[in-house]
Parts: sequence; structure tokens; C-alpha cells
Amino acid sequence: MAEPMMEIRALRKSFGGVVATDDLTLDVGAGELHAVIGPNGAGKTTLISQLSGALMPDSGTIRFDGRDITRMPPYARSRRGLARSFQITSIFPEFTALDNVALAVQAHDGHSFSFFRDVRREARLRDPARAALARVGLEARAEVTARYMSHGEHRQLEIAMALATNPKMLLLDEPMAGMGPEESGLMVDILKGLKGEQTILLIEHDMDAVFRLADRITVLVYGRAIASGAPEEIRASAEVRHAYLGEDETV
Amino acid sequence: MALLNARNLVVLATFALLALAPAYAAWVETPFYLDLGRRMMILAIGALSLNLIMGFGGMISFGHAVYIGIGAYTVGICAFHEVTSGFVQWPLALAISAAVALVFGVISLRTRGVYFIMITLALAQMTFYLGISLDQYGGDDGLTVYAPSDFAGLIDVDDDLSFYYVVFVLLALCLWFSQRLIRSRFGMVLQGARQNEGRMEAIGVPVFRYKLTAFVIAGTMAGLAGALLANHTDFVNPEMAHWTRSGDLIIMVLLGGMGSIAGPIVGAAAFLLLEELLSGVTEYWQVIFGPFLILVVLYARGGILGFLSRKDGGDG
Amino acid sequence: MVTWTLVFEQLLNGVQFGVLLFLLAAGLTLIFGIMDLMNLAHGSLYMLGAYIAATVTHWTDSFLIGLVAALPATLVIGIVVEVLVLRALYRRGHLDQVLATFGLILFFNESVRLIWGPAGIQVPLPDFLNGSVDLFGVPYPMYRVTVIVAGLAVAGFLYWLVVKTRLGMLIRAGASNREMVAALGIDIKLVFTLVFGLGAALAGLAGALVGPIRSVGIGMGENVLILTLVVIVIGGIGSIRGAFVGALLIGVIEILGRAFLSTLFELVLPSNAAETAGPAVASMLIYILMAGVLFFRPQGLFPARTG
Amino acid sequence: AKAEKVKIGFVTTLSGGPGVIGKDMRQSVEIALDHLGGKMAGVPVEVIFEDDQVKPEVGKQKTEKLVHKDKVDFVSGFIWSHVVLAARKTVVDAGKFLIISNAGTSQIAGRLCHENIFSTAWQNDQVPMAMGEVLNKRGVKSLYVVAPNYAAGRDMVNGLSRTFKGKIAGKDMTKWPDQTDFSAELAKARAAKPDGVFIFYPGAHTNAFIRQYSQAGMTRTPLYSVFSIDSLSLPRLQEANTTAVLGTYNTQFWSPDMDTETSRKFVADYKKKFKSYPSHYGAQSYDSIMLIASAVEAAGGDLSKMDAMRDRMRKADFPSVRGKFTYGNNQFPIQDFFLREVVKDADGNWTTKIVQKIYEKHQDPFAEKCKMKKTW
Amino acid sequence: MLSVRDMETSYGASQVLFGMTLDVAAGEVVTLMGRNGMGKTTTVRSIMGLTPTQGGTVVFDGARIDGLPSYRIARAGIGLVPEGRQIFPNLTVRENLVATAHNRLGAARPWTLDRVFDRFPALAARAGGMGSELSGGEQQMLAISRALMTNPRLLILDEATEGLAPRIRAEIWRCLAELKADGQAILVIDKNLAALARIADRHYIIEKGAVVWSGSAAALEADPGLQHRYLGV
Ligand SMILES: Nc1ncnc2c1ncn2[C@@H]1O[C@H](COP(=O)(O)OP(=O)(O)OP(=O)(O)O)[C@@H](O)[C@H]1O
Ligand SMILES: Nc1ncnc2c1ncn2[C@@H]1O[C@H](COP(=O)(O)OP(=O)(O)OP(=O)(O)O)[C@@H](O)[C@H]1O
Ligand SMILES: [Mg+2]
Ligand SMILES: [Mg+2]
Repeated sequence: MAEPMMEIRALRKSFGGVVATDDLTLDVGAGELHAVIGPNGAGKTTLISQLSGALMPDSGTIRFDGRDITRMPPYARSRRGLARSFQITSIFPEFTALDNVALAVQAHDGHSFSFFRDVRREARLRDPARAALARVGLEARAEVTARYMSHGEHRQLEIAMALATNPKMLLLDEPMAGMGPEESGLMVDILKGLKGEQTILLIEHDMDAVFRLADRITVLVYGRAIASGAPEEIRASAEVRHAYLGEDETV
Repeated sequence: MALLNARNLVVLATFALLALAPAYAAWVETPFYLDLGRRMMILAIGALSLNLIMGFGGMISFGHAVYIGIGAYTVGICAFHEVTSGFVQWPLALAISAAVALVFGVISLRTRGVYFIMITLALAQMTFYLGISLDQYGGDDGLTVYAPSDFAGLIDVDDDLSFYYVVFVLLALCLWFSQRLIRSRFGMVLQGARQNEGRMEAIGVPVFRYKLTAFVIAGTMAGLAGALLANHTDFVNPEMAHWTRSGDLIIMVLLGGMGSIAGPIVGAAAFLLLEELLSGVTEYWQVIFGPFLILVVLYARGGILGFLSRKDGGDG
Repeated sequence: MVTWTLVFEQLLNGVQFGVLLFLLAAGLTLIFGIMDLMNLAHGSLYMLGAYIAATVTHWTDSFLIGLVAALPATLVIGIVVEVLVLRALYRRGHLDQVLATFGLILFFNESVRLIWGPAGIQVPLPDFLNGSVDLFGVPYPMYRVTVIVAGLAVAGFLYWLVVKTRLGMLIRAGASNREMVAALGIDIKLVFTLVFGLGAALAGLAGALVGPIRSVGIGMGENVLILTLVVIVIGGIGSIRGAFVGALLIGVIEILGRAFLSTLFELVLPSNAAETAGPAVASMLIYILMAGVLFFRPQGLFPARTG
Repeated sequence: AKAEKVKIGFVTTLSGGPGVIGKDMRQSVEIALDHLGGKMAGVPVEVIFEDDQVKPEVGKQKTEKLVHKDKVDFVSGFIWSHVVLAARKTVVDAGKFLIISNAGTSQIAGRLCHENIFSTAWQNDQVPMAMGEVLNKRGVKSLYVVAPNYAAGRDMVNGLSRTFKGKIAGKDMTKWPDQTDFSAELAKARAAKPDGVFIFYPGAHTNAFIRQYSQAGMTRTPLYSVFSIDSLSLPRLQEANTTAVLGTYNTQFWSPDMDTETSRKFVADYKKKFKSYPSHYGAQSYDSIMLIASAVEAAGGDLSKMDAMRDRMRKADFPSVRGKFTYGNNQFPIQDFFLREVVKDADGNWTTKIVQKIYEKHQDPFAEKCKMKKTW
Repeated sequence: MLSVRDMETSYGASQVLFGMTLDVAAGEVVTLMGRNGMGKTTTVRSIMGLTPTQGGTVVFDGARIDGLPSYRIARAGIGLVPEGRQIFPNLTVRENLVATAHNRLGAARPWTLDRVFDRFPALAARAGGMGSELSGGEQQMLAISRALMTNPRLLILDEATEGLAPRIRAEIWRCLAELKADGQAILVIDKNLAALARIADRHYIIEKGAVVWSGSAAALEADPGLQHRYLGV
């Protein structure tokens, strides 16, 4: 396996009595699409929040691209090329779709202590932003104020913002949630296109998509990885079927 | 959006009125209008600066008058110690307000929302009580500024008319600066942080630094208003930093229309004009002014400018 | 010359002051913390409570009747204000609410001046409340003891109401998502109106109680409003428990600061420096306390557990 | 040439709680105008009242308006030191007369004195200085002092210390203006067991203090006050039946029972018209108008004769409520001060009564800081 | 039981629904399908009185309910599981359930706390925790349970399985099937075609704010072209 892009060692996080991440150890190889699945409340979002810096772990370490980032603030991780999308839509509602994405581009284009130049005329922000919107199929909605977009469109915008910065690694928290079949299909295609170039940690309950995309799958239950392996192995595992997939769900 | 919509017209008209007020005052031989106009513009600078952090950055400071007070006291104390050169006083006023804003910002920007409102209020009240205990500078009686700022003959601040235009030009400069600022990268970060701070961090922006910078810029601009106010009233006093004054500034911003750059100017003008007109009608003028504010909130969302742009069919 | 009985008496003073603040803070934390309505006019209701109680006391020669009359009167005023003005503002931002309720302050202050004149009113105390009782060797004004008891009773009642009853749950639910509460079959407008009325009545009660101690006058609401905001912010907005602890904390610290800070400073500073620093710092004390609390706990002491 | 009209701008506080002072001042001005028949030297008089809202900036702006828009000839009134300090320059720069009816700031009495500024009141320090003498005479050895922590409050305490020879057993400077609960201070005062308590509280705070004073069971300790108990606060105290205030002492240059012809007439007419006693604020305002009237008479109604008007005013040659007095070099009165006691009048209303003259022809200590020389 | 006729709804200047018409009979399970942004949620909000309509009528149980405040519509017997869960974050799980619970219409076998906890043991385990602390899927279960606790005659679910683990999702479908068996009428919006097909009696496909196709479950399954055209599968 290639040099891991992200190494998680003995990560632990508890909320009061709930242990949301329980001595988790996990590697994500460079260029790999690694899916994390597991029942609701297994600690998937909590994991992503710790990786992105929104939550601080109680103990354990996280290394990203050869550096220990365990205690780094979120913006610094983002700068190093770690981008996340949110499970619950998180955008800038008063900006247009294009402004939303352009802001993400700007965040990675040096500092923003520039007080005089009109950003809306800066091609080096606008062009990549448009490209990212096009990639998720929102180009026609570029000038719509984000607040006025539908739920599914918000999800697409969310991904565009994560993509716009050409990150080394994407943390995607249920990108397909709320998308219709057609949009889901589009998203699978997008992710397929990224595969190989980019390292991706994907959380998703849409098993169709997971089995079509993932190089490796880790199953999380009560904060522990109960299984990890290639899609076929996971699909075959009785334990996983019992804990997560359910008996009669056809995939 | 058309350039000449009602909203821009009101802003232009306000500026035209302010520009021509001295001529009118001279014509009707009522220099009082000069005084009124000047006070309007000075407070407009204060309101403009507050709007930068409040309207665009979502930081509702209930202590913004402090920086006006500090700017004013700097000039007053300089004059008291017979340092009358404006080239010393004014930059010093800006520097000290900036420094205080930096310290207060570092303390208060750890908090959000209402907690932020209250901590800025607390810091302001401490400053206010400090001013009251400054016995050597008159305590709450305040300090008379015996000599106006002296610009070595370049500008005569003691002359009502030339001082008027100094203020006018400074106001225009502040407006222009704010306009550029809001549309810059910095402005985008500021506004983005208001809408969704967590996301801002997640896309890689250390929000605190930007908010702090905005806080200091606004404090400095308010400090300028303070330096002007000291020369306008020839008198400084802790009252200038009282929380009710910060409240007045907030009202001006809201009245004019928060989030539009020129709104505070219209708001300051409307606030002072209404106060002047209504108090001429009845000594119980607040019985009218109070409900007027309520009506503005209920029926003119987004203040005066918001109201006008909606009439225009703009998208708000 | 600090004796233990003096310290004890000052503590009592602090508690009494705190309890009064709690009555205001409880109403405000309900309205502001739970219903998320920034109501600057809360102090005006306090003022109206005081004026109404004073007036009725003079009409009827009975302080008790005055006190009792103030409650329904402020309740009704609160409800009218809510229905006419504030109802439309729940969905707006805090700033719109600030502007509108600031307008209400101006309106109420001037109306009071029109009706009662600028001078203010005094409320005589009935004889049975005028004496003092012996509390562990300290003669303490009977009336202040009454205030303490009344405040504690209200605190208990509110805790029960908000934490234990279904109405309390609905209030809290409505605060986070009015639309959903309505969509689940609850007339949330009515609930909010009632809660607002309750908050107003509590403020009115505080005003009525304060009449015989302090003076009843225009603008009495604004000073106390700031103090009340400080209380709920220290306590954690939206938490009745926080309001209670915050109020007692502020009450006691404010009184002890005023009482002993100068003496304390005299021990460590040259006397003329102590003379200026003492009162100055005593004035700032609660603000210093608040800034300190917020610096270390940006959500107050008892953060209301919201999402 | 004779002016068509004498215009007087009168700046005071009409809104909010302190509006009660402004109201008394305005009513007294009305009495003065009644007495003058609405004319000075045959010229009709117009008085324009403005509300300063106790804010210096507003006071300044209103003064600007009076001077530059209404074009008044005299500006009078001013309760608050900081307001008059802010407004002073506007009047003086325009070459108008400023007749201060109350604010007794040491700055204007001293360094900022000006030939066109007159006071018909006093300088802050004088009244507590008189009280200090009273305390010495009455053998008060230890005194507890409570006053608000702002400029006038500190002035009062300093004034007292200039003359009081006993020991200050304790001193509390309370928060201003928010603090209306004095339980902490009163507990300390009682524990200190002083011979007397000295207070200074203007406006509504007085009532709160005295009521808590009696509720705290302090009534056996004599209470001495300055500027706290007057015709504005007494009716309120009576309303609440705060009998503790009866028999307490304060000092002042005037009292409603003052035995001068002008004062008797002023008080009688005021009571007839407004059904209450005027306060010293009112008396001073009455005097302001009368002082202006004397100036206009001297100029024969020609308001451009500034020097003639000024000379006449310097002589203080007008019917003052306090009888005859003179002006010092700083154009503040040199006058007598009295000890007053709170009593019931014949109708059962509470008022103050002069007990004793404390100072004769007293001049404030700041006059020597004024650069003007007395040439009259 | 529910009958919507010619409903028109706009957000400000932009119109979203153009003559939306649909029916749900007692005991029937009906689905509303369509791509993102076509107006499904808006339809639901309009029925519930959460978004004002500009035209059309809504009749429920023989009485007109359009124009009524939403709490009266809910009391008439419609229970909503909204898009995006919208649970009360500052209430505990138990409080979320009981705060608005009711059995106004006197259901014979009402939903109670015990019954809900039985159905969703995950909630029982977190009963004392705050709503805000639940994971996404737990919140979704809570939202469904909360609606059930009002014992509605018509249950509306807007994307109620979004973000649920397959096993839980399956469980919810099973639960809906049980409800259906009990005679509960349900209007459901979901993207999971396979599951919908199994449970629903009828489907509506909407596009640009109006119904473009309606018919039985069998008819839809039999027409892949239709599925492709409107649903993108
Ligand atoms: N802030 C918090 N306080 C207390 N408990 C929390 C908090 N955040 C999460 N939890 C708990 O931690 C556990 C893991 O939550 P998490 O959101 O990570 O789950 P998840 O795997 O993302 O689930 P889902 O698939 O439903 O989104 C849950 O039981 C949740 O209730
Ligand atoms: N609050 C709003 N203001 C303005 N337009 C809105 C608003 N909410 C939704 N819209 C617009 O109305 C249209 C329909 O939205 P709706 O949410 O009803 O779609 P939907 O079919 O539920 O989509 P999804 O499957 O994405 O949830 C969309 O184009 C959306 O942009
Ligand atoms: Mg999750
Ligand atoms: Mg939807």
C-alpha cells in the first residue's frame, strides 16, 4: 500500500458517558477512497469533526500528509489541504452560489488581508469557482442567493465548496443525503472522477454508492472499527450484516 | 440594479444637502444649521464605523461610543497639556483608539452573540467609570478644550466653515473606504464569518484575526469621529462613552439600514433631524419618537434605505 | 473596623439585592433567553409596576392592595405590548428587537412623565412591615426580609414551571423552533404571549416591591436593565438556575464591594490613592466580574443546553 | 436704538426624572415675567426654553440653536456643570451674556471666568463649607460622609473638608447615577456610631436615601445635608410619611421663608399659581430674569449697549430674592449662607425654615483663580 | 381524506407551485416523487399552513383547512415529519416526545412513550440526553416518533429516511407498513424508489410545481421510461 495520507492512532473521544470514538486506529492510503459506514450514532461524524479540527480528541493522534495535526486549529488543517463537507448543510446563505465557492477558493489563495480590490472582479477566484460549480452541476444556479436554493442544491453546493480548493484529501459526510436519484448518480460520477487523484474519506448510508466507489470500507460500531477491508469482504461479513446492513436490505 | 434607484437617490441627496448646507445657512443667516450638519456628519462617521463590524461582521458592539470617547479625550487631554498641534493630536487619537480596540477586541471576540454584546458593554462601562474618576481631567464634569487642533495654518478647525468641509471630506473618505473594504477579500471574509463562522474556519480562514482586524478598523474610525467631536463641542466628558451613546449609534445604524454601506449616514441624519424637529414641537417628543422607531421596525424592514429599495422592487 | 455582624448584615443586604435582581432576571431570561426576544423594555415594565403599585397604594391606603394590583396590571400591559408590537418580531434578528423595544422605552418613559409628572412617587410602608426583626443578633428591616422571602418563593415556582411542566417544555421548544411547535398542534403564539405576560408581571412585581425602599421615578428601568442583563449573562442566558445564581452573586458582590473595597484598598495603597480607587473599582466591580466570567466561560456559568 | 424684543434662551432639563428641576425653574421664570409685566424697559420679553436632556452635547447644540438661529440676546438656565461647560464657548464667542442659574462649577468660577458670564447661584463649595462650620459649632466630633462619586459629589465633600474640623469616621462615595440602594453604606454608617451623617444627593436619590435611613433605624443619628432636601424633595418625602426628615439640617443661601420683600412676593405668587413651594433652583432662576431686566433697563432697551448692561449687572442692583448682595471679581455672588431646618408649616406642609446665619458676605475660594479684577 | 386542488405557492416573487392537485384517501399510502427542487417540500409546507398559498383549496376530512394557522391544521389530525428533522435541540429526547404529544382524536391504540421506545430502542437509550447531542439518524427517529405521538390520522414524512443506516431505514419502512396495516394514512416523500414501490398504493410525480404523472405503484414499475424521464433512474 502507498504511504498513508492519514494515520489515525488510538483516537478517543467521549461525551459524558457516551464514548463516540473508542481507541480507533485507521489508515487512509494516498489516492484511496475509503468509506466509513456504520449505524446511526456510531461516531462517524464525530470522527470527521476530529479530523477536521472542529472537535478536539480526548487522546490519540492524527497524522496527515506526514505531519501531526492532532491539535491544529481547523483553518490550519484546511490550509494543509484537508477539506470537509458537512452532514448538516453549512453554507453562507446570504451569498450567491458562486460567492460561496469563490470564498472557498480565496481561503486557499494566501491571506485575505486585502482591503481594496473588488473580489468579484478577481478572475483567479471566480474562474476556479465556476469550474467547481460546473462540476457538481450547479453552473446554471451560480448567481442564485444560496438561501433560496432547495435542499438538494445545498448539498451540491456543499461539495463544490470542498472541491474548489483542490484539496489533498476530502472528508465527505453523507454527500448524497437528500439528493434525488439523478443527483446521487451525478455525485457518484463526480467521486469516480476524483478517484485516484484525491484521497477521500467518505461517510455514506447509500450502500449502492459505497459499494460502487469504495476501495476500502471500515465499519464503525459504537466508536470501534469492527471490520475493515475490501467491499466484497464487508458485504460478506455476517457481523456487518447484523450490525448495519440488516438482513433483508438488498444491495 | 439601476444606478439611480430611490435608495441611491436618498444617499446622493443626503450628500448634496450636506454639501450645500453651509450655503443655505449663510443665506438664511442661521449658522446653527452648520453646527447641526457637522454634528450629523461626525456621528455618521461613528455610525458608519459601527456598521462595519455590526452590519457586515455581525459583531453587535454595545460599547462603540467608547472609541469616540477615547478619540475625544485624547484631543482634550493633549490640549489640556498644551499640545495643540493637530498633527500630533489626531494621529494619537487614532492610535490610542486602535490600541484600545485591539485590547478590547482580544478580550471580547472570544464570545458570540449576546455574550459579545454584553462584554463590550461591560468594557465600555469600565471605561466610563474610569473617565468619571479621572479627577485631574474634570471627572464627569469633563474637560474644556481651550484651543482647537492646530494644523499650522493648513486647515483652520476653529473656522466653522472650513471645519465643516474638513468633516465633510473625511466622511466621504470613510464612506469610500468602507465601500472598498466590503467588496474586498477582507470584506468577504468578514461577511462570511457573520453568516457561518464554523464553515469559514473549515474552509481555512482563521476567523478571529479577521474579526479582530475589523474591530480595530472600526474602533479607529470611531476614534476619528471622537477627535472631530472634541473640536466640534470644544468639550469632552465621559458621557460621550456612556452605553446610551453606544445605543444611539446602534439606533442610527438600524434606522438608516444595516448592511447597506451608506445606511448609517442616512440614519444619523434622520435621527438628529427628527430629534431636532420633534423636540421643537413638544417637550414630550419621545412619545412620538418611540412609536416612530417601532413603526420603522415593523413596516420598514432594513431601515430607511431598506424600505426604499423594496419600494424599488429590488430583491432586498 | 470590620466586625462579623457587619459582614453578616452586608451579606443579608447582598442577598436581598440579589433576590430583587432575580425577579427581574427571571422574567428577562424567560423572554430573552428562552423566547429569544431581546426586550430592552423589560425595565419599563418594572417602572410601570412601581408606578401602578404606588398609585394604587395612595388611592387605597394599602400597600398590599397596591402590590397585588401591580401584578395583573403589568401582566395585561405586557400582553398588549406583545400582541401589538413584539409578536411580529420573534422571527427578526435581535437588532430589530433592540430598535423596537428601545422605542418602547422612550414611549413608556414619556408616557409616565405625561401621566405622573417628572417628580416620581413615594410609597409609604404599612406599619407591620416597617419595623425590624432580629436575625442572629442583627436587627434587619422587616421589609427587606419580606422581599427575600417573596423572591425565593418566586424562584421555586419558576423552576417548577419551566423545568417540570409541559408548558415549560413548550416554551423551550418554541424558542428553538416555533414553526415546528405550531406544526405539531400547539398554539405557540398564545404560549409566547402568556410567557411574555408572566415575565412582565415578574418585572412589575419587582418594581412594586422596590417602591417602598427606593424612589419610584422615570428612568429607574434602564439602570436596572443593564444590571439584569449582566445577571443573566453571567448566569447563562435562558437558564433560570443561572439567573438565580447570577443574581445572588451580583447582589452579594456588589454590596460587599461597596462595603469593604475601600477598606481593603486602604490596607495596600496610600490613602489618597485608595480613596479614588475604592469607589471607582466598586462601580466597575460587576462589569469586571462579568468580563472575567465571560473570558473564562464564554457561555456564562450555566450555559443553557442548546444546539 | 431700542430693540423690538428681548430674547432670552433658557436651557434646562425638561425631560426625564430631572425634568422636575427644570419645571420648577420654568415656573419661576414665569413668575418673574409676571412681575415684570412681560416687559423690560418697555420692550416685550420672549423666553425660549430648551431641554438639554442632561447631555452636554445636546445642551451645546440647543445653545447653538438659541444663539445662531433664534438669535437670543441672553442665554440663561443650566442646571448641570458639564452642560454649561459644553455650552459656554458658543455663548461667549457670539458675544452674548451667559447668566447661569444653577451650575456652580469651580472651572467657571475660577480659570474660565469671563466678563460676559454671571451666576445668580453660588459656587459648589460654598454650601458644604457653610455646613462644615455648622458642624463645628454644634460640636460634631465624628462624621460619616455619604455622597455620589461624581464631580459635584466630590466637590461637596472637599468643600466640607475645607471647614469641618472633626474626624471623618467613614466616607462612602456611591455609584452615580445608578445606585439607589444604600443598604451597604447605611450598615457601615450605623456600625461606625458617628455623631452625625452628612449627605449630598440631588434629585430623586435623596428620597431613596432618607427613607432607607429611617428604615435602617438610623433616625437617632442627626442627618446633615446639602442640596438634597428642598422644596422638590419634601412633598415627595411627606407623601411617603418619611418623618425622619423632619428636624434635619441643611445649609443654603436662601429658604422659602426668607424675610426679604422680593422673596415673600415670589414665594407667595408661586404658591398661589402652582400650589407648592418654589425651590432654590426656582429662586435662582427668578433672580436670573431680574438681573437681565436690570441690565436691559440700564441700556434703555438698546441691547447693543453691552458695556452699559455689563456694568449694571456687576452692581447687582436689582430686587433679588436674597436681598442685597454683591458680585465678586469672578461675577459669582458674594452672599450670606444660612442653616435651615426641616419643619411643618402652618398648613402642615413640610418646608425649610431659616435657623441661623452661618456666613456673612461669603466669597467662593475659586475667585482668586479668576484673572478678572474687580473694578466695580 | 386529504384533497388538494390547484394549489399555487410562491416565495416572494418566485412561484414554485403551479396548480398542485393531489388526494390521499383514508388508510392509503401515497408518495410524492420528483427531482430536487421541484416543490415537494413546498407542497407539504403549504398543506401544513407553514408557507402561505396564493390559490387553491385544501380539504381535510371534509373541512377546508387552507388559510388556517398551522396548529389548527395539525390538530385536525395531520402529523408532520419535516425535512431536515427539526427536532428541538434544547429539550431532552423524552421532552421532545411528550411536549407536543396528544391524543385529540381519541385513537384506539395511541402512541405512548413506552410504545415509541419499544419501537426505537436507540431513543430509549438516550431518553435523558439533549436533542442536540443525537446523531443524525437518531434525530430522524426522534422526528418520526414525535409526529407519531400526536396520533395523527394522516402522517406526512418528508425525506424521513435521509441519513439513516440501511438497517434502521428498513425498520422504518417496516414500521410504515405496520402503520398502514393499522389503517394509518400516509403521505411520503422519499428518494428510495424500491422501498416506496413496496409500500405505496399510489404515486404522484411532480415537476416544476405540478403533477405530471399519477397512478398506481404497479403502473410506475411497469414504465421504466417514465422513471427515467422524471426521476432520473
Ligand atoms: N456534542 C455531543 N454531546 C453529547 N453526545 C454527542 C455529541 N455529539 C455526538 N454525540 C453522541 O455521540 C454518538 C456519535 O455521534 P455521531 O454524530 O458521530 O454519529 P454518526 O455516526 O455520525 O451517526 P449518523 O449516521 O446518524 O449521522 C451519538 O450517540 C451521539 O448521540
Ligand atoms: N425559502 C425559500 N425561498 C425562496 N425559494 C425557495 C425557498 N425554499 C425553496 N425554494 C425554491 O423552491 C423550489 C422548490 O423547493 P422545494 O424545497 O419545495 O423542493 P423539493 O422538491 O422539496 O426539493 P428537494 O428534493 O431538494 O428537497 C426550489 O427551486 C427552491 O430553490
Ligand atoms: Mg453523522
Ligand atoms: Mg424537499
